[in-house]
Amino acid sequence: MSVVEGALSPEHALGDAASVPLSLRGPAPTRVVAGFGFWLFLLSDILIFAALFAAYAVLSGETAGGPTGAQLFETRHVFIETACLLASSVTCGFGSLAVQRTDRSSTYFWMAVTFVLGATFLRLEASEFTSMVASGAGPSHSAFLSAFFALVGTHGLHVTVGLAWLVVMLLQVATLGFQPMVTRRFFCFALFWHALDIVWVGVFTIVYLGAH
Amino acid sequence: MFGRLTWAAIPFDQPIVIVTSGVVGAMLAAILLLVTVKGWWPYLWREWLTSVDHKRIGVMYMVLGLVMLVRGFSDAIMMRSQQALAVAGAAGYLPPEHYDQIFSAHGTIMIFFVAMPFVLGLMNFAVPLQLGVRDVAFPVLNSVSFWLTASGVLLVNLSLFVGEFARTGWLAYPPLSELAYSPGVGVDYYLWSLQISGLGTLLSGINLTTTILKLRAPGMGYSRMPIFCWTALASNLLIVAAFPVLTATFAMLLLDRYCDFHFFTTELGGNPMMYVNLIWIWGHPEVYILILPAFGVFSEVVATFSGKPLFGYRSMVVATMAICVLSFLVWLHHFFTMGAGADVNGFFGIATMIIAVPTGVKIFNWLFTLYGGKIRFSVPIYWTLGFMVTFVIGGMTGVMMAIPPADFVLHNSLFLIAHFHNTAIGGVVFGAMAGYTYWFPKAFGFKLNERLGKAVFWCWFIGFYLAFMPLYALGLMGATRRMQHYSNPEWQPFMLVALAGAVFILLGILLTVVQLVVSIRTRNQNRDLTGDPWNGRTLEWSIPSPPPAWNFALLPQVERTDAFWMAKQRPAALHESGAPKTYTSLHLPRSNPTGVLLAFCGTVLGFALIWRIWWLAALGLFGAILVALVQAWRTDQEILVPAAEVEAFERTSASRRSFA
Amino acid sequence: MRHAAGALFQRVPPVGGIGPKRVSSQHDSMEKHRCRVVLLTATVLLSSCRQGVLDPRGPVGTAERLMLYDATAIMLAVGVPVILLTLAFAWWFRAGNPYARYRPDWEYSGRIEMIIWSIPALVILFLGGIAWVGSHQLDPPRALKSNSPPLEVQVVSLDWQWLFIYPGQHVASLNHLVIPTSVPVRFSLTSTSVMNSFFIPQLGSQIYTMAGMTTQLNLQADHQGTYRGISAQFSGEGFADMRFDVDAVSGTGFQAWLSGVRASSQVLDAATFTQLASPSRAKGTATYADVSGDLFEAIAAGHPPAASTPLARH
Amino acid sequence: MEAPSQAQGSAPGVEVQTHGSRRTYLIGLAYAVVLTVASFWAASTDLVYAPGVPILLGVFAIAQMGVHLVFFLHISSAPDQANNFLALAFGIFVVALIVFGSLIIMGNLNHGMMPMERLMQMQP
Ligand code: HEA
Ligand code: HEA
Ligand code: CUA
Ligand SMILES: [Cu+2]
Repeated sequence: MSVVEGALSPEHALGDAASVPLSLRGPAPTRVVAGFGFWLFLLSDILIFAALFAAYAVLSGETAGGPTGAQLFETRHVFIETACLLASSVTCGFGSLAVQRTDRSSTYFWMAVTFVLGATFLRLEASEFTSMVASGAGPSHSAFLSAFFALVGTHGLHVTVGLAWLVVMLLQVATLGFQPMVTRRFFCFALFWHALDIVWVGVFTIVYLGAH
Repeated sequence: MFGRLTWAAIPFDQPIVIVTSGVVGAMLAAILLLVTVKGWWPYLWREWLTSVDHKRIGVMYMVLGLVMLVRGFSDAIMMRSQQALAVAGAAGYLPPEHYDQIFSAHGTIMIFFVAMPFVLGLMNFAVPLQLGVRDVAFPVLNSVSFWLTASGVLLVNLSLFVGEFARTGWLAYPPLSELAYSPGVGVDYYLWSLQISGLGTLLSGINLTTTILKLRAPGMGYSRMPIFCWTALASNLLIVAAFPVLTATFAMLLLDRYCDFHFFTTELGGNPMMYVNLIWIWGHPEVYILILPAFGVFSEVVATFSGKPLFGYRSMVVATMAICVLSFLVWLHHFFTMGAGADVNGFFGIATMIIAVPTGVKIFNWLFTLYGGKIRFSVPIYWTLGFMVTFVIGGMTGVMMAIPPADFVLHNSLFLIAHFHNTAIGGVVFGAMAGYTYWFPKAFGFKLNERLGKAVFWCWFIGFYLAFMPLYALGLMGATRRMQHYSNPEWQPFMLVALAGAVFILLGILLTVVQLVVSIRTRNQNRDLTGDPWNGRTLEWSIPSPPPAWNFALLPQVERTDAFWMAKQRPAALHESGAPKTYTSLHLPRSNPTGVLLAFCGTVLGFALIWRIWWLAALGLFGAILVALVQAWRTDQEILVPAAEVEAFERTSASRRSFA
Repeated sequence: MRHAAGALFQRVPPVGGIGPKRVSSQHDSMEKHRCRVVLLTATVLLSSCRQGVLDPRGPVGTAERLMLYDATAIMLAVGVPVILLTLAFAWWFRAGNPYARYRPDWEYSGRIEMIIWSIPALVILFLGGIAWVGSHQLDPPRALKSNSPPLEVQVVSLDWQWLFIYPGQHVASLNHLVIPTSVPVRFSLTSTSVMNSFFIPQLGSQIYTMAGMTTQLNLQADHQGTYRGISAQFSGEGFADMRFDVDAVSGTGFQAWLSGVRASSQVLDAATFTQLASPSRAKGTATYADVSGDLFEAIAAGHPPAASTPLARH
Repeated sequence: MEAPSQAQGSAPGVEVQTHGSRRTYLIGLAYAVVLTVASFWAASTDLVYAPGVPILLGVFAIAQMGVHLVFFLHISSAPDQANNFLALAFGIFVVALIVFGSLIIMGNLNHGMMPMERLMQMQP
């Protein structure tokens, strides 16, 4: 360790020393650190879903004489929900490109579309839930329904949080502009939103299409 | 208005509880009064409560652990004395409903609020210093993590006085923990306090993993990281992977209890075995989350005090990561007796044993680090040797229970209790004590008293053997765990020896406190001006003690393992700075009250949910969101330390050091 | 040999009984005192073998004890040298020892690395083999080898009692299990409420009992005697008292017990069962001359004759 | 703007080389749509051997998750993404353990202890 002469400070690490392996170049810049930290958070969040999926998989047959998934689910409904989320993933992607370009109006536009698509998804899900509960198939009816509501509800809760976060981000752009701090958070939001779509692929495959 | 909270929740009819709570309350009031009278609040608030400095947060974790240790220990000694008395018809002094709360609280507190804070505290303090960087990846988040843990602590302690704690054991198996069989608020206290502190732990795990993977001094590649950082990496990866499962599992139990779901009930298709399965998916990695950093501490200590590099660095890294992965493949060994088939039992039994191989390699590596060394018998090496001797025994009894048919007769016996105290005390607590003694001078600039330190060690060491070796024997005699009383008088002598052991440990704890007080009072004799009191090998010893807020004015350039040791072999480069150093001004994170405030709202929220005071819960949640929003709009997150100030500090500390 | 010791100590008065009278004697000499201490220690140590898993009275427990011994022996063969070497190295290489050679740069040896990975690996290879074979041989549902057909016993854990139903004999017994020696016993187990674990240390393997589920366990007693049975899984307030005596008796003794039971007036019908199922810490034994219908099957399927009222537990 | 230093790798979600373009998203969308439609089709058709349907659904789901990861989250195995990729691999490993481990264990337990009644029902 030579504390002394011209210790590489992170700011100068790249330019002259392209031959130095990445892992030896010193601390990463904030954007990379924040992105990676959030990536780990997402992975841990996905593990929460993994536990819920495991519970659903184990309990999905335990209908306690009540209705089964095949009797309850409507494929068309789910297809529309899926389409909303998928489309919102792409508009969110366009939105993040606009953030990268620090293009305010384009950001507003694409993110507003994303919001509307997300909200539509939530509305559809809520109507599914209320009609199930109204028809007497609420979560306290059987272990299967408990697991269903917990799993799909947790995803819905994440979407709700995502929407709230999106609103906050738009307000931040409006008030703070495209500061590095704001764009960093916008990238984290986009990661979050895409990850929710990935979870949804698991949900519609296992819960809805897998119902028999 | 107040949900289920009424005056009846306060156990006025139980003198033990009332007196304890009274004493605790009085002590708290006295401390608060003292702080107020002395006018220390502004200092405390500015320098500690709102601090986002990883070193301060590390110290606060340790203090939290130390305080909770007293609580956990008082539970332990109550259990030991109850079991020493309650034989053959004697009732002892703790009725079952009380005793059941005590062992549940003891297990919960020891794992979550003693061992975890110690381990997190050590990692927080030492990892950035060893990596040669200025802070962790997310300093504000770090403070939030700490305060969420503190919030969990507060709730657990509140249960002593307002209401009750769970009477279910530390893992709250359903259906016993379901509303039908535990209608009181005890299990809710358990669940909410662990949910809140668990969130803190998860965030902390993310933070430290990111720190280790993304923030290292230039030149510090993975193969040059100090071994403690490797074990910290493994431990934090396990946190990131295991704690979400705990959160999800507890969430399901909460839904069962609050919203009439049926995950784990015995009706409507619920399956309690699923809870047992899920909780151990977290539970087994958890014990390695605790032990791996302890292994790291011992590796640092044994190398430093032998005056040699760690033997087999590569093996050590491989073994650490092997344990990290393997620990996810063994969870079923906690329920061999639930009725899984022979293939499943056999598979998990073997997977469990395989962990003994990398662990054994570690033991041997420490052994060969001693070989050829020049060992200075200072307190940390006492703990290390005590650990090596003790842990081998605890590990071997673990391997015995990994043989399913052997576990069929040992499961839930006092033999099991002895096994895990053997690993938890002989491993984790000894490691915490070693790390505490080792890094104390770095944190405060003076050493702890050596003679008292050795006395503490001997009390613990002897106390441990006296307290837990009899339990191995009792387990083989057919004594099972969690017994409020027992009928076999032949067990009593063993129980008495175990009580004596606990008293020895008590002496050890008292001496720990005495050691701290004496060391502070005589700190001028034990001052360490060099910043390197043990002739250390890693970067944390290259900076002054206590380190400045920015740790390293200039980031060190690392060229191999044991970076500081190597630098010391070329003293010229270290002391006389050839070319003038050019300091730049540094951005440091500003103190931030977000953590304290969030934890305050979290505590309110938790308390309200436990007692089902919905308006208060809404208020708590609203408060938390508000705090988060305010934080989101804060733009003055950093302060700038001017280059001149950095330079001035470095100059004086350098002159002080060369003077010493 | 262990059995002989057991028998010997059966005749010695219990530990608590020896002391007090002698202590009160004023003429107690030092000599006698020392005798007493020695005797006491010896009794304690020897009695520790009694009644525990190291004093098995049937084939399952005996096999499991042998496994414990084998595992201990092989691990001590590694563990004791490790402990001794730790102490020896630490002592020899202390800083003050002028004879010890200081090798400040010695940090790697390929040969030692090989050895330290292979020793534990070999030990685990052996123990892993034992674990795999043992899991299959001693799988709790696996029938024991025997010439006599197994005796069926159905076990129900209640809050906080043990109910034993003999379906073939149509009798039942509360908190008292009577079995014939040298005959395999096939237990089917369930619970009316929370989990418990059915465990007779001297006969071997334990297994959980859970509501709505049936676990299986096969045990056998080879020697007559009275053994302790317990619950090994915490189940709430009355847990510590969930004990029962197991009487292993001769075949004729068993028949005699059965006829005694059949002569009793109580029967286990829905009303009696409901009463039993309600939480109670009161201890006592009872026998039932008849058992109504498929009581056990009904309990195990999750619909016992009358719904128990768990909320009344506290 | 910060300098695009790549010390310690780059952040996930950002495609450094091409700076993430609309094209990537649109290609991703196309793949995802095809796979989604295929999934819904597979669940309702008679053309696939019925017991194979869940397997086919699983394959489609895995493919679609991969598409999302690559085109939306811009995860790749490039050297500057090593950490992101390894973390993902570790995450997938743990997810698989939790889900399949639980299924195997619970299946095994349930098999071992169905109440008599159900056992009877299962026997023809
Ligand atoms: C880390 C874990 C840990 C630790 C340290 C301990 C420590 C002790 N435990 Fe612990 N114990 C558990 C974890 C732990 N226990 C768990 C999980 C259970 C199961 C609960 C259940 O059944 O549900 C249990 C159960 C348990 C039982 C119940 C047995 C039964 O079921 O019948 C008993 C009985 O006496 C007992 C005794 C003790 C005693 C005497 C100590 C004492 O010897 C030691 C006291 C230890 C300390 C007080 C820590 C000291 C640390 C320091 C002094 C460090 C100082 C550091 C600084 C200054 C920075 N324990
Ligand atoms: C820090 C804590 C810690 C640690 C490190 C360990 C380490 C190990 N544990 Fe332990 N364990 C607990 C804490 C811990 N455990 C707790 C808290 C419980 C109970 C919880 C509850 O029920 O409440 C438990 C319970 C528990 C059980 C369940 C028993 C039961 O419920 O019936 C089992 C069974 O397999 C087990 C096994 C092991 C093994 C094989 C190791 C191995 O990692 C040990 C490896 C180490 C060595 C083997 C020694 C060194 C090696 C050598 C010198 C090499 C040569 C030796 C050989 C080749 C054998 N543990
Ligand atoms: Cu427990 Cu089936
Ligand atoms: Cu374990």
